[in-house]
Amino acid sequence: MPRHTAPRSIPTTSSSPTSRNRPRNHRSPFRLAAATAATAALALLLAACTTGPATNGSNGSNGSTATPVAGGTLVYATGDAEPTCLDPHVGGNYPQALVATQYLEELVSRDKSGTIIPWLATAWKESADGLSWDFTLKPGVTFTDGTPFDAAAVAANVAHLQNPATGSSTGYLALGKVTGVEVVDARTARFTLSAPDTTLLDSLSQPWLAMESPTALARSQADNCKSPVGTGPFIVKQWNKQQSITLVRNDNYNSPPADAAHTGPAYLDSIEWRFLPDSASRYAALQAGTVDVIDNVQPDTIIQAQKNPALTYLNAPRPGASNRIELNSSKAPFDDANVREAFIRSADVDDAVSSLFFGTAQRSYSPLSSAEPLAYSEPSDFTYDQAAAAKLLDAAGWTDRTPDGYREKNGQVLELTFPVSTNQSIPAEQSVFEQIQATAKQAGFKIDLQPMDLSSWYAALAADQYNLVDAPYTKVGPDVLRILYDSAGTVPAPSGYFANLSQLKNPSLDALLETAAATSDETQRASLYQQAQKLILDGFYILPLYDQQNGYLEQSVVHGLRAMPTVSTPTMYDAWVQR
Amino acid sequence: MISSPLLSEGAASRAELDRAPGRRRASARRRALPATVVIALIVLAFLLVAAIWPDLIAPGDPLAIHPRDAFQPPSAQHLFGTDESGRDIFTRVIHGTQASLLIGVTATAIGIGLGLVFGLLAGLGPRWVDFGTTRLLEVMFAFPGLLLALLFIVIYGPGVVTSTIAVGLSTAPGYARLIRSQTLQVRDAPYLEASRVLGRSSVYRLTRHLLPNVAGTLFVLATLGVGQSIVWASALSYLGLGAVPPSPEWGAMLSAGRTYITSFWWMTFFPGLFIVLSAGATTLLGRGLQQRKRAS
Amino acid sequence: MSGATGAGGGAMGSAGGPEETAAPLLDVRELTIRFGRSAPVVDGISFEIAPGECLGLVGESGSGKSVTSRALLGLVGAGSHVEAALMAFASPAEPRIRAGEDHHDRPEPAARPGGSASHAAELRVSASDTEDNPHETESGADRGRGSGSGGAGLAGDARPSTSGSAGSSGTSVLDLRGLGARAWRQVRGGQIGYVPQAALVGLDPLRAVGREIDDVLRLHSRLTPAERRAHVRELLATAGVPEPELRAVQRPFELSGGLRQRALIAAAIAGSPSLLIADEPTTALDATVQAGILTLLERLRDSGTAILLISHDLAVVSRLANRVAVLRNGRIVETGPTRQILDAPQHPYTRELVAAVPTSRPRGSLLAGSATPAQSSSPAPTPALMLPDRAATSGRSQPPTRATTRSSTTTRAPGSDREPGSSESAAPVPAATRSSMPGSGDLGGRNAMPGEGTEGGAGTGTGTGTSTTVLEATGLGKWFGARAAVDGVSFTLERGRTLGLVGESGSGKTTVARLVLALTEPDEGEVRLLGEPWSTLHERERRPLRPRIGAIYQDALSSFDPRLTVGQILSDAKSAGRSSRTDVADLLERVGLAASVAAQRPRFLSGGQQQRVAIARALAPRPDILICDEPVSSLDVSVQARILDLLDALQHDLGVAYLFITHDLGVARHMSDDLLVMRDGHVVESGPTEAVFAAPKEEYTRQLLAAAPRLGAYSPVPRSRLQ
Amino acid sequence: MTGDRASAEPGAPGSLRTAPHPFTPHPSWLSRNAPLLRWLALRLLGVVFVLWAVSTITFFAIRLIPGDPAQAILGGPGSQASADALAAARAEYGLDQPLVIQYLSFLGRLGVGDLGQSYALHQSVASVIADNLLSTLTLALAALVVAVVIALALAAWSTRSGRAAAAIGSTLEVVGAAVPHFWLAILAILLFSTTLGVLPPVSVPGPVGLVLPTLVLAIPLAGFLGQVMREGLLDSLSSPYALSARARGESESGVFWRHALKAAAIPAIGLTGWAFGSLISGAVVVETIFARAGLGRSLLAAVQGRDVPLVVGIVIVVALVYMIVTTVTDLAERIIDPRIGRRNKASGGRAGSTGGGRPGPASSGGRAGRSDSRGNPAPAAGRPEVTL
Repeated sequence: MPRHTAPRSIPTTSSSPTSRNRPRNHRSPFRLAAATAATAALALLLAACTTGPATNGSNGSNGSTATPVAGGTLVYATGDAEPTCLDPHVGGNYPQALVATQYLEELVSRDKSGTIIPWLATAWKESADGLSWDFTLKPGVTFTDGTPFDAAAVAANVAHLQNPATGSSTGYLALGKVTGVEVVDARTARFTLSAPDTTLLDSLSQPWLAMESPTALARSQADNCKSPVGTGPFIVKQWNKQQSITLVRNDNYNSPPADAAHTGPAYLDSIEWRFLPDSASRYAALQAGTVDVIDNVQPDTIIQAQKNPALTYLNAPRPGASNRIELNSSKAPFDDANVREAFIRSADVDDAVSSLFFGTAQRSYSPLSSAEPLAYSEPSDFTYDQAAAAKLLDAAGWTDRTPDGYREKNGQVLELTFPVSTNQSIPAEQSVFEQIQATAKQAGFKIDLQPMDLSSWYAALAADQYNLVDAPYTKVGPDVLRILYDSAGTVPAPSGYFANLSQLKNPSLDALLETAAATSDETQRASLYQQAQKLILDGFYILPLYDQQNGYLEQSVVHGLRAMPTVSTPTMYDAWVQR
Repeated sequence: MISSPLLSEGAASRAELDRAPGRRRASARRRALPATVVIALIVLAFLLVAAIWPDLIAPGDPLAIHPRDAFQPPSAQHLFGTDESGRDIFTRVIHGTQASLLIGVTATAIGIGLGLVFGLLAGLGPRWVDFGTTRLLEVMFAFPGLLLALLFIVIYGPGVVTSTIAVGLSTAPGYARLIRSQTLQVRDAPYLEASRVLGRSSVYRLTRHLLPNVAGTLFVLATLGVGQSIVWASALSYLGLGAVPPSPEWGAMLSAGRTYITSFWWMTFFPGLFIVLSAGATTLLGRGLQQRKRAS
Repeated sequence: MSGATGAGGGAMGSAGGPEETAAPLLDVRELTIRFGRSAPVVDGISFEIAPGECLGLVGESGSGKSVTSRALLGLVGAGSHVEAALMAFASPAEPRIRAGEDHHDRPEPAARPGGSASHAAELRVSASDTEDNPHETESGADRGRGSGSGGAGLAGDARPSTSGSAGSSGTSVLDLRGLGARAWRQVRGGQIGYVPQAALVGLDPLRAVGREIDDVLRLHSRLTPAERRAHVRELLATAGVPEPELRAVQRPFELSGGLRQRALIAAAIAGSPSLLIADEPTTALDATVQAGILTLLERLRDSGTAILLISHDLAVVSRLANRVAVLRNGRIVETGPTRQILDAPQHPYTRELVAAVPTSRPRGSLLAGSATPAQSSSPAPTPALMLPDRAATSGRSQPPTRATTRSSTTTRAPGSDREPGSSESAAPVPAATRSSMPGSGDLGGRNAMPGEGTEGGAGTGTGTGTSTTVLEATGLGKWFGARAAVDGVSFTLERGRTLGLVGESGSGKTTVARLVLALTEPDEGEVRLLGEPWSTLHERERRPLRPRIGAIYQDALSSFDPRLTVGQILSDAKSAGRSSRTDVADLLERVGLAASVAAQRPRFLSGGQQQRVAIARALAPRPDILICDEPVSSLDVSVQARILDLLDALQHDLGVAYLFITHDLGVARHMSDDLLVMRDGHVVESGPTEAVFAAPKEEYTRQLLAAAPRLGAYSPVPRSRLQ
Repeated sequence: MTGDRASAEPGAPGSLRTAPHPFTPHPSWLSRNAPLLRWLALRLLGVVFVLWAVSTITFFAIRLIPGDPAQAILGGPGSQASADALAAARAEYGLDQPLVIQYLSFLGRLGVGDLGQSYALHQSVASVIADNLLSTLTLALAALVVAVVIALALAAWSTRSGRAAAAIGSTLEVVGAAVPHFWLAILAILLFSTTLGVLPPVSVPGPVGLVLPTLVLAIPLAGFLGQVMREGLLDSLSSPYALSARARGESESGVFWRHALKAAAIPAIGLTGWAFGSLISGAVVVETIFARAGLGRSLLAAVQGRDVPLVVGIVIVVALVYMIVTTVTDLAERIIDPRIGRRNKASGGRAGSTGGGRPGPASSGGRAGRSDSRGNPAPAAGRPEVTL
C-alpha cells in the first residue's frame, strides 16, 4: 500500500493482510474523512488481527523464515541525539554509531557468542611479540565513491583517527597503543603497536573505527561530516538537519560481515532515518504506523508493545560498561571514601529500577555490562541502608543540618551537582535519578539535577563541574575498564572528553588493567579484570544501575532486522519490509 | 509580545451599549454578578487557598516518592493518580499551584510594571518622549510572541527566574501600549479639563483623577494577563526552559508526564487541566471586570 | 416618482370606497407595548394617518415615541410584547417598484387562531438578545439589539393576514399584527420607509452611502444593477444631495451630518413607500441644516407620501405636521390639528411643552411651569408664591408686542415631573435660591452687595446699570494649521449680564470658550479677566485666578470623574475636597437638588440633574463668570426650560456673568442681554439681543433667524381631514 | 470615546483630521488615496528602522552572554579548543576587531543576507532558515485560516441563537484561549493517533501531516479571535445602522453578511499581527511535539544549544515577517475603514499589537447614538462640521 514516507509505493502489497493492522494510508482524504466514523470498524479489524505473524520478543528478526521481499523504504526513528557529524571518527558517540552502521563497515566484527569474525578483513595475525598485527583485506571492495578499499585506505583511516584535528575521542582512545599502519601490500595492512594489546580486535570491531574512503576523508571535515563515504550497504543521500537522513541502497555492495543472513545488495531501496527526540511521539508514531522501527524505547511502552501483536521488541543490551553513576572523586565531597559510600548506601536504586522499568531491566552491581563474560558483581557494596549512610556521614564530619534537612560541614552544604544529558538518558532513567535524589535527601545529600542538552553536558564535564554523572560508555570487551578507570583516562582526548569521569587515579588499578590488557591467557586475564572491578566497586567510585538499556521496537511488517553483536547497533542490511 | 488581545479596550463601545439603557439597567448590572464571573471567583478562591495553604487541601509532601505505588491510576486515595515515582499527583498539582500562580503573577507584575513606566512616560511626557517611547515599543513588538522570552533565555540561561522574567518582559510592550492609550484618553477627558478650569494643579489632576482612572483599567489588564502568563510560563517549563522536575510546577509536571502519555494519561491530564482552569478563570474574571467597568 | 406616489394615492382613494373621508393609510388602535413584565412603555395609544398627511408625534424622552415607530416596523426588539386592537396598514397591492422576491403574500388568516380574531394579537418577539431587561427609556428601546431577528421571529408561523384579495381591489389592508418575517421585510422599506433617529450613525460606516440606498432597491425591486445605480443617483438628487454620483461612492464619515441625513431619507424613500416614519430626523443638526431637511420632508409630504414625524421639538413638528399627537409616558394626552394644539393647548402638559419652547421668549420670562411638590423628590419650598412676583417684579423692559405671548405662556399649570423615573426636581430654583439659607446668604454676600446683585439683575435689560467689566477679549485669533478657528474676535462681558454667542458648528464658538477659559493659548489678541491680564499669564500664575471663572458643558456627564460621587465632585470643586457635607448640601439645594443626591454617582442621574450638578460644581468656587457651552442642547425641552430658569435665577441672585454659547437662537434670545453671531471664526454681527433679532444687519444673521424653527409655522391641514 | 469627542469638537485640532471639507471636487483615485499612500511610504520606512533596531538590539544583546563567543563557536561536544584554535576562530569571525567594527560588519553582512554560521548545525544560518521558513509559514497560515473560520462560525452562531448560545459560545472561547498548545497537542495525539489512529502523531509529508499541528495551533487562537469578533458582531448587530438596514427590509442574514461581518472583521484583522506572534510561539511547541521541521523547532533547538547565530538569525527573520504581516493587515484595515488613519491617536495603538486597541468602527459608529444615557445623540456626533 502507498506509504506516506515512501518515494514510490508498492501496489502489489497493498492488499497484504498485515497492512490492515493499522490505518496507515495517511494520503487518502477519504480515509481521513471516513476515519472518525470508521473507528468502530477499525477496532474490530484490530481485534481480528491478533493472528499476526508470530513474534519472539527476544532476538527480533521475526518471520526470518519467510522469503525476503526486495524494495520499499524503512522508516527508522531514533531518540538519540542527532549527530553533529555523521563521521563516527569525529568525536565518536553512540548516535553516530547507530547511523554509521548502515553505511560504514569495520575490519572485523563479532558474532553472538562474542568471537571475532571477518568483515572487511578476511584474516589477521598477531606477531609473536604482540607488537604488530597483519590484516588481510577483502578483495574487490570499493567505497561508494569508487575509491578502492586497500591497505592504504586502512592506513589513512587510522591516521585520520589519530590526527588531533579530527577530534576523535572513542576511536582515538581505542587505538591508544597503535603507533601506525604500514602498507605491506595492497591487500595487507600491518598495525604496529607500542605494547601488546589483546583488545585490538574488539576495538577494531566498533563503528567508531569504521573504514571510510580516503578520498572522502581528504575533504574538509564539514563535507565529510555531511556525507561520509564507506563501503556499507547503504549510502548517505541527504541529511535534513533536525529532520531526517535519507539512506539509499548501495547497489554494488559486496562486503557483508561473516554472520550476515544474505549476500549482495540490501533488500531495502532506502532508509529514512528520522530524529524523533520525544519518546512519546516516537512510540505514537510507531503505533500509528508512521515509522517502522524505533529505538530508546520507554520501559512502559515495551510492556504495552508486548500486548500489541503488531509490534515486536528486539532487546539488545549494549556491551562494555554497565549503566552507572560515576562519583567524581577528584574533589570534595567525594574525595572522601566515607561520603561516597554514604551516598551509595543512601540511594535506593532497586525500588526505582523495579518501579520504573517494569522488570525490563535487571539491577547491575558491576562496572561491566552483563553482555560481557568477564563482568564481576559485588551486590553487598550496594545494599540500601540509610542508617549506615548517616553513620558514615557523621564520621566524615557532615554533622550539621540546614533547616531543610541537608547536611552541612563548616558552613558547606553537602551538595552534589548532577548534570544529566537529556539526549543520552531516557526519561525513565532521569526518573531513577530523581528517586535517588529523593532517597539521598533523607541521608542529607542535596542533589542538583541539571537536565541539559548533549553539548552543554559535555561542556559541564569538560569543565569538571559535576559530582555525579551518568555517562554511558559503549566499547566491546572488558578493556572498557582501562578507558574508564585508568589514570590516563583523566587526560582529555583531543575532543576534550575524558572517559575517567570518576577521576579514579590508582596506580595499582592502572597496573592491573595494563597487565590484563596484555595478557592473552584467558583465566589469568579474567582474574585480573575481576580484581580490577572489585577494586573499583569497593572504592565506591561508581553506583551501577543496570545494563545500558538498548532495544528496538519494530512493526511486524519488518523482517530480518538485527542488532550488531558488536555494540548492538541495528543493521538494516538483512532487513526487508512486507506490506 | 505575548499579551492577550483581550487586554485591549477593543470594542469599547460595549460600554455605551451597557450604559445606554440608563441608570436602571446599570444599577441592576451592579448588583447581579454574571454566573461566569461567580464560577471564576470560586475557582480562583480555590486556587488561592491551594497556593497559600496547600496543606489544607492536600496534606503531604509533593516530593515524597513511593516507588512501589508508581503509576497508580486515579483512585480514592490518589485522586489524580500517581506519577512515575509514586508521588501523588493531586498533592503535586495542589502544591504546584503556588509556583505556577507565583510565576504567572510575577510575570504579569513585571510586565505591567514596565508597561506602566513606558506607558505613562509616553502618555504624559512631552511629544518627543512619546515619540521615542512609541518607536521603542514598535521595536519591542517586532519580537512577536515568545521571541523576546527566548532571546532573553538564551542570554541568561534557562530556569524558573529567567523564564518568569522573560515572560514578563515579553508582555510588557503590550501593557505599555495600552496604558499609553489609556493615559492619553483620560488625559483628554473633559473631566480633567473641568478640574483644570477649577484651577487644580497638574499634580493634583494627575494623582486625583488621571492615575486612579488609569489604574482602574490596569486591574482588568492584570487579571486578564495573569492567565496568559501562566500558560506561557508553563509552556517554557514544558520546553525545559523554565522550572525543572521534580519541582511540582505544572508545566514541568506536564513535560515529565508527557513521556508516559500513551500508558498513563493522568500524569499529563491533571496538571494541564489546572493550567486551563487557572488561565480560564482569570480570563473570565477579567472579562467580567471589563464588562462591569464598561457598564459604569 | 412623485407621479408614482400620485397613482398610489389615487389607488387608495378608490380603495376608500364611497364615503368621503379617505380611508386612513395607517390605523392604529390601542397599541400597547411592554418589555418583559414591566409597566407598558406605550399604553393603549390610538392614531391614524391619512395618505399624504403628516402626523406629528411629540413627546420627551421616555414618552415612547420611538418604540411606537418601531412597532409599526415590527422592530420593537427583544422580550417585548406588542398588543393592539388594530394595526391596519392600507398597502397598495402592487408595489410601485416591482418587488424583487415573490411579493404576493397569499392572503390567509393569521396562523395563530386568536391572531386576527381576538382584538389583541400578541406578538411575542423571540430574543436573540443576550439580555432582555425591561427598559423604558427611549434609548433603551433604541438599542433594539437583535430586534431584527425579533422581527424575523415575529409569530414565526404567522403569515400576513390581508383582508380583501390582493390585486383585485387597488389596495389590500395589511394587518401589521400578524405579519410573518418575510411579509414584514416586504413592508419595511417597501411600503413603510424609516428615517432613523441617529442621523449621524444610521449609515454603515464601512459601506459607500450608495450601497445602502441600493440595498433597498435590491430588496424591493427587480431593477438591474445598472438601473439601480442610476436610480440611486436620482434618489440622492431628489433628497437634495449635491454631486450625487460622488456622494454615492463616499462613506458616511466623508459626509456632513446634513448629507448623511439626506442620504438616509433617500434610502427611506427608495422603495417609494406610502408611509414615511421620521424619528427625530433633525435632532443634533444645525438650524440651517435642520431647515433644509424639513423642507425636504415637506416636499415629500406634498408629493403624497404620508409622514409620521416623531420629535421632541414642538417647533420642528409645527413646521411640518398637519396634526399633532402629544405623547407622554406612553399615553397620548392630546391630539388635534397643529394650529389648535399650539394656539389653544388643552392639556396642561401640552401647555407646558408649548410654554417651554424658548423660541421668541424674550429675556427674563419664565419657561418652566411649577411642579406640585408632591412629585418632586427634592424639597421645593412654596415655589408657586415666589415665581409670579419674580416674573412680575423683574423690571425688565419687554417689547409690548411680546406681552401677550408672555402672559399666555406663563400661565402656570399643575405640571408635574417631566422625567419618569428620574428625581429631576421640578422645583423652580429661584425658590431654593431665594430662601435665605446660610449657604445662599453667604454666596450672595461675598459676591457683591445684595443690592448690586439685584441691581445687576434688574438693570441688565436696558444695560444702563453701572456694571463692571469682568471679561474682556480683544482681537482673539486662533489658527489650526491654515484654518482660522477664531479670527479677530473681541467682546466685553459685564458683571451680572449674559453675552450670547451663537453660530453653527465649526463657527469657532467652542474655541472662543477655550480661549476665554485659557485652555488654549490665543495666537493673537488677549483675554483680560476682571481687568487683570489672563491669557498672557503662565498657568501657575493663572491658577489662583481660576476660581473666578467657571464653565459648564453640553455633556455634563463626561465632565465628571466617573469614579467620584456627586458629593465628592462638589466638595472637590469647592475646596479641593476639604469642604464639609453641609457645603455640598447647600450647593445641591441651590441648584434644586435633594441633598440625598450627593451620595449618587452622576451617571445614575437624569440629564437635567447631571447638568444641575455641573452648575453646582461651577458655582462652588463662587465665580464671577460662567462659560456655558451649549448647556441645554442635549436636554428635553421642559428640562431645558428649567435649567435655563435656574441659570437665570442664579444670575439674578449671584450676579454671575454668563458667556452663553449655543446654536439655538431661541435659547440665545431667551438668555442673553447681548448677542454675538459667529461664522467661520469671525464675528458676523453683535449687539443687544433684541436689537439683533428685531433688525438683523447681516445677511447671514437673517438666514440664521429664518432657518430657526419657531412655533406657529403651521402647515395647512389637508382637505380630507377638515370635516 | 473621549478621543472621538475631542476630534468632533469643532475647535479641536482633531477635527481637521476627522472630517475633510465635504466640498472636495471630484478627486482622482491617487489624490483620494494620497493619505493612504503617504502612510504606506512612512510605514515602509518604519519597517526598515525597526529591522535595523531589532538586529542592533540582538547583536548587542548576545554580547551579554557570559563566556567567550569563540569558545562557543568551537563548542562542539565539550570542546577544549586550543588557544590558537580560539585565536583562529576569533580572527575568522572578526571577534578580535573592536566592537564597532564587528557591529558594522555584522550590519554589512546582514545587508547581503548573510546571517553567519550556526554553531551546532555547521551550516549557514541563512540556509537553515531557508529550509524551515516555508513549512512554518504554511503551518501558521493554515492555522490562521482555520482559527478565523472556527471563531467566525462560533461567534456567528452564538450571537444569533439566544442567550444560552451566547453564554456557551463565550465560555468556549475563553476556555479555548486558555488551553496551552502543548497540552492540546498531547490530547490531540492521544485521541486522533493513539485512540482513533486516523492521523499521524508526527508530521509526515503532505496535507495529512498538517492537520493535527494546524488544529492545535488554531484552537487557542480561535478562542481569542472569537472573543473579539463577538464584540464586533454584537456592536454591529445592535448598531443604529443595523436597525436602519432592517427598517429597509434587510433580512437578518442580510444584516449579518452585509454589515456585521465587516465590522467584526476589523478588530479581527487588527489582531492578525498579534496572532502571527502567538502562532510563531505556538509553532515552537507544536513543531517540537509533532517533530515537524520549522523555524520554531530550530529556534528551540538553537536556544537550548545556545546556538547564538541561529537564534539571532531566526529572531531577525521572524521580526521581518511579522512586520510585513502587520503592515499588510494595517493596510487592509485602512482600506476597509478609512477612518482609522484619521482617528485620534489616543484611541488606539497600531493594529495587531494588542488587538484592536482602537475601537472598531461598529463601536465608534454605535457609540455616538448611545453615549448620552438618555437617547439624545451624543455631542460628539451631534455637532459635526456642517456645511450645506
